[in-house]
Amino acid sequence: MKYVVQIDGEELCVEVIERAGVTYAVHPELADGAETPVELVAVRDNGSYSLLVGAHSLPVVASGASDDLTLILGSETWHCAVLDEREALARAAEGAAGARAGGGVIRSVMPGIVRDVRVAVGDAVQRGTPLLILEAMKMENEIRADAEGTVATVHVTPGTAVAKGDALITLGD
Amino acid sequence: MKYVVQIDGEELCVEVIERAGVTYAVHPELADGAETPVELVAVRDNGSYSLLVGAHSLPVVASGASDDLTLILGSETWHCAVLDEREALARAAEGAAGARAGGGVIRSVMPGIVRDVRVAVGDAVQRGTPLLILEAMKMENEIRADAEGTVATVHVTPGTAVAKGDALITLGD
Amino acid sequence: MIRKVLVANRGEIAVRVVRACRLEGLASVAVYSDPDRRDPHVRMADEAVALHGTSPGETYLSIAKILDAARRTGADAIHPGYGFLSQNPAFADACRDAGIVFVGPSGDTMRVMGAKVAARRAMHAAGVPVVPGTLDPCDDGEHARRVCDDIGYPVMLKAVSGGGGKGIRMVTRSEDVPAAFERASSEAMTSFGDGSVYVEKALLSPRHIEIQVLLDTHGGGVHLGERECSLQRRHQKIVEECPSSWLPEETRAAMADAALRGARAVDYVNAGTVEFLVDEHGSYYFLEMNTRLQVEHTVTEMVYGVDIVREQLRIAAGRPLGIRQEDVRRTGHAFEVRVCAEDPEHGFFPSGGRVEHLELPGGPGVRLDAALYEGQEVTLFYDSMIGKLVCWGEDRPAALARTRAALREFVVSGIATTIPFTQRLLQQPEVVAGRYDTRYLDTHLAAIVGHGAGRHRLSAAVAAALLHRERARRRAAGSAAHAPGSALSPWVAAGRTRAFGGGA
Amino acid sequence: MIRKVLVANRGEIAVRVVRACRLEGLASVAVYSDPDRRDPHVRMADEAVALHGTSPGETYLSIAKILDAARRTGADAIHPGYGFLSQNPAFADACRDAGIVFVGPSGDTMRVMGAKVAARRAMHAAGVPVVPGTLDPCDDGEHARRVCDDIGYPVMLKAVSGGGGKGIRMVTRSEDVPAAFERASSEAMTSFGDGSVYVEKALLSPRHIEIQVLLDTHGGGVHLGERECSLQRRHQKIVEECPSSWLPEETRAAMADAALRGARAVDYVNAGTVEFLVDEHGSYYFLEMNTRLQVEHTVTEMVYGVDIVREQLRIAAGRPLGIRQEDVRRTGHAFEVRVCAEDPEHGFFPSGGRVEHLELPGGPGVRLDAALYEGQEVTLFYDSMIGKLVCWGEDRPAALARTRAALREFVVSGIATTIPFTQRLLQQPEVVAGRYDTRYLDTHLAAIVGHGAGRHRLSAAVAAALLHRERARRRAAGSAAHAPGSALSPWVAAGRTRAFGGGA
Repeated sequence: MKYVVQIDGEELCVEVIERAGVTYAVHPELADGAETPVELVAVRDNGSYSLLVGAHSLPVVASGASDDLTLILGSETWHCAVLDEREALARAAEGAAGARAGGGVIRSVMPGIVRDVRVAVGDAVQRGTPLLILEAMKMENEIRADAEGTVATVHVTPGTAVAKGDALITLGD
Repeated sequence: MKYVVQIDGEELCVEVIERAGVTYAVHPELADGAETPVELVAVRDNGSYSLLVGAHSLPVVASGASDDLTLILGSETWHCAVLDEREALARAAEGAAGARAGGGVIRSVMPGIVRDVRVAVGDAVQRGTPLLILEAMKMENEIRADAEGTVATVHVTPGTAVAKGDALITLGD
Repeated sequence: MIRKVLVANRGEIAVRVVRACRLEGLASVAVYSDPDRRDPHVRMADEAVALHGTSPGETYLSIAKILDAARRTGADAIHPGYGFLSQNPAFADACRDAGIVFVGPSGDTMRVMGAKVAARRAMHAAGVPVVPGTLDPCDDGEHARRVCDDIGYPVMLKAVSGGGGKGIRMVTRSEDVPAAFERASSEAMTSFGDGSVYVEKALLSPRHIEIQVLLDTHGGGVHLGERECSLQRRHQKIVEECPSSWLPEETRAAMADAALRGARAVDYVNAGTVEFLVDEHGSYYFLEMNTRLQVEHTVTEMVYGVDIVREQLRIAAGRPLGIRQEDVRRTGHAFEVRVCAEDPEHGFFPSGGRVEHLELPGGPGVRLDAALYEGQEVTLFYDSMIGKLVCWGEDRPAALARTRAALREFVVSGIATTIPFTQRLLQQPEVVAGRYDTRYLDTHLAAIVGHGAGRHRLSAAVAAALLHRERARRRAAGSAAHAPGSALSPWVAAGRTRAFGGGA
Repeated sequence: MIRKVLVANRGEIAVRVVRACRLEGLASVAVYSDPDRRDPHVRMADEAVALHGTSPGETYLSIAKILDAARRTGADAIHPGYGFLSQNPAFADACRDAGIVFVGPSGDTMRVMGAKVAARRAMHAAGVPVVPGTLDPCDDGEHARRVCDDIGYPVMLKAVSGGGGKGIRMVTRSEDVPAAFERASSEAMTSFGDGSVYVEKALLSPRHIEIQVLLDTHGGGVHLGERECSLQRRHQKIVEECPSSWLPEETRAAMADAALRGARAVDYVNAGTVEFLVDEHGSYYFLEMNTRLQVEHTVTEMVYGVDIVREQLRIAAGRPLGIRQEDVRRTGHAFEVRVCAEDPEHGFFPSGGRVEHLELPGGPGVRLDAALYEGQEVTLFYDSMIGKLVCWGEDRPAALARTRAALREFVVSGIATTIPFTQRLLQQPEVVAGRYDTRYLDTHLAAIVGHGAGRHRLSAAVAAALLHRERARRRAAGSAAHAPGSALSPWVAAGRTRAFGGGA
């Protein structure tokens, strides 16, 4: 089976083969494309694993679903999304029809409380324009626009407690 | 509700009262018998707790069922058995009729392999007579009789792998 | 005499103080807010008292509740840790009035050194060089703007009662002063209950070097050398080391002298830290004095072999210092890395959540001061620092190598942490060479945060593929049968007989 | 030059060597048996190779498999740790023949020092005092009995290839010799593949004190003082300290000289330990030399600030020692506590099982060398030692207080361990005063094991009652609703708004 892994803005295709109880991975950059024995063994039931790629050993801690996976490997953190080839094909077929959702929504990357909102619906903003002040852990953090646009919706008011991922502002074109 | 705790060869009776959301314990040696607020809070789901008895704080790690409970508190390990008063009454009623079971069975306190059996059925043994040699972790350990008696059954032969708690020898009178 | 110490703090520093109490044979009392009920300081202390409430104001900042807890448990001393009430002179006075020993300097000393402008005056009078700037707080943003225009840019706006990088802003243009003043003041009000702000000239590329002092009630005083704390992000220290990689010996000696002189000038008693800015020519300027135990006291402990918190307790008990300056001996080098529940990839935003997996570093030269546990809910109510990794080596390269190796062993999942970021930071050539100043991190931040250079990209992809495959299989088979460990059990049982049977 | 080191061991010592490799900038290769696949040494090393099998004979004792793993991974050096192949001269020779650096002395040196009788001869010739006894192994139990009758009782029967307390028996009566000989020989055969046993006169109340030496290939050699290892149970070391609480300075100097002289006499290279028995008059006798890294090397590292494993790697790479005797400096005091999966309440029987809860000690002066993790299956295939707690203090009382405090923090549940036992041991007046010899533990064992004196009996009873009550409630309510943590969640959610809303 082939797997498509989106990682760090790139798409890597890894083929996984099982033969006589041994699992092998194939990728052009891995041992010059040769079949390499690999093993991912759960150490505990909390997402910690031991990975062997050939003889190379790495501790791995995984959290999140396959489409939003965080991996910690030897002091490196990687965010990725993985599909097997069947899923990838299905997704590609859908993709032609579907529209990009949520592109203009600015979400909170942490829980906190909104201290001040600096824009109103209809305001034109540049990339970097301050939108609101979010307080968490005693620090006031300025949330800025990540693209040019017009404020379509303001989802919060001063005093709103928000969770990670909550919508703050929606920008239109 | 009263609880009967067998601990270290002694029986302690602890009364637990709940009033207005606060739990209190009563025991003659505890704050001179006064109602003392107590709290046992699970830290995780693996048997680790935080115990408060009045202001006194102790980390507690518990394992085992209520009739064979191991508690680790601040570098002390305690083995105990606990019943609530209903259970204690029921047990006492049974006890009058029931016979002591398993008194003469010598069980393995660790997993290992039997290397040698030194006695045969019918042998008279003294307290301290070597019965068999059990090997574990590269050490040979001599298992001795814990009381005077006659060997009634030998449950193992050299080479038998035993688990903790397996019967080794039964002694009759 | 002291017999029982209440620790008016939480997290790793509360644990640290409980450990020192145990070393001194003193009983310890923890206090806790509602969310901290399960935390290690509560479990480790001999006694624990609930403060009831969640916000710092309701709990660790409540003088009344903390004194009440001390009275109820019979504690005869209070150690404030750092942050919270540690630099609050009213608290020190309240302890004294309640007949409880405050482990720290007197309220009066704190008042002088805590009001930064008074401290600047006192140090100037004692012959300690100070940074040019105002000697009084500004009335408002417009007043500040006029003052700044006079001093010349860049300037620092600083909360009079500030500390820990809060309530502080650098401003380079006149028109930005009012807004920056407002934010610094508001942050200071929230954090310290005092919104007053003053102005200092900003040195452009200074090093932040501080001297640890210890003074007893018998006139004894020693310094324990310096700490280099120039690796800062937005005035928050990230990594500290001892000794400085760079400080000329004669400057070190002069600064240590000045620090002790300054401390004596304000009748300082107990542990304190005199912070200096040092420019590229080796000129040094008094920045402020922290009248409390500092987060980074650990690097000093590692190279001087002195337990600073234990010395604090001894001094507070009225005992003379056990060490004389001539016995103070430095061995090797140490680094401290602050581990914070922050997400460097998202502007270092605080990251709350549940700690899922925890792997702690260990072995020679590795010290961990933390209050972490699996299943812990890291909340956003308090400071984001969740632990400190401190590593010692026979020399600076060994200490750095140990720190990097230990960071690699240190895994926290479930929340974002600064571990991967500091790992990359410690590989930067400037850090390896010890050539950095307080501006270094802010100017190089983007390059350090970006991790395109990670070595394990392909391994991560392989892991992702294998994980996805395993999950799909589990879903197909029903998850119960594949619980981890159960895969191990069959052959463990079979293997046992085999192993014992074979004549190994 | 060395670039990649294969670590031919498991558990904490394999982790220890991987850490030293990282400090020296060397790549590391772990090897593992089937049950150890998930163990920390496998996860921490840069590479890992399966040895396939379970028993030591199939895995960590297989010279062929280990050399094959080195060849396949391109390792140019092998560190043997302690135990397993570490004192096997055939393995050292096989490494040399395969062109792989063996991190340790030559096979020839090992042969002399490993065959204990040859070692006794060599040391005697070098002017190092030896314990009276035979210079050849005995043929059988009856032969041993005649020899023992000649020497006079008590005597020690000792495996020629022994170590770690295995294959050793003390005998006080002639009629017990044959049986004891048989058991010692059988144990030695199982553990070391060599059943030969010789006889030494037993000193009645000696101290066990050993000298750490380091010698390079350039003629350089230093000693790192002594370790006191007299707290032994059945010849197994339980707790070690550095320096000895008791050793007169002139005896220390004489022993260190003798140790270096003895090592040089057999062309010793790399780290080694010369063990002595010291009687109450300060007379010392060569006992044996351990031609490898020792478990308790850690206490020496703590007070001398030298990374002994790193020095081993440097010496093996052909580099001269970085330290001269005059630079060697001792600071403070250290204790090591061996933590074993054994049940002191049941005759120290090995205790296997799954580690359910793990709480690790930390903070200043505390070092943990372990390879423990929650969910770990502690098997009975290998040695029962699962970790070492090493604590430093500025003096002996401080080091002891730290050790006791750290033991209190150290919790392992799911298997029985020696932690509670060593906690009680370190409270015994003889241990506190440093007045103990190698017989102390065996004669006082019963009193130390019994824990009637525990302070927390009533608290344990209260905990048991509350636990029983909670379990009954859970059963009544259905267990899912009461998963821990879910109790916390409601008010965390509510508290968040409250906390942020309040002007803390």
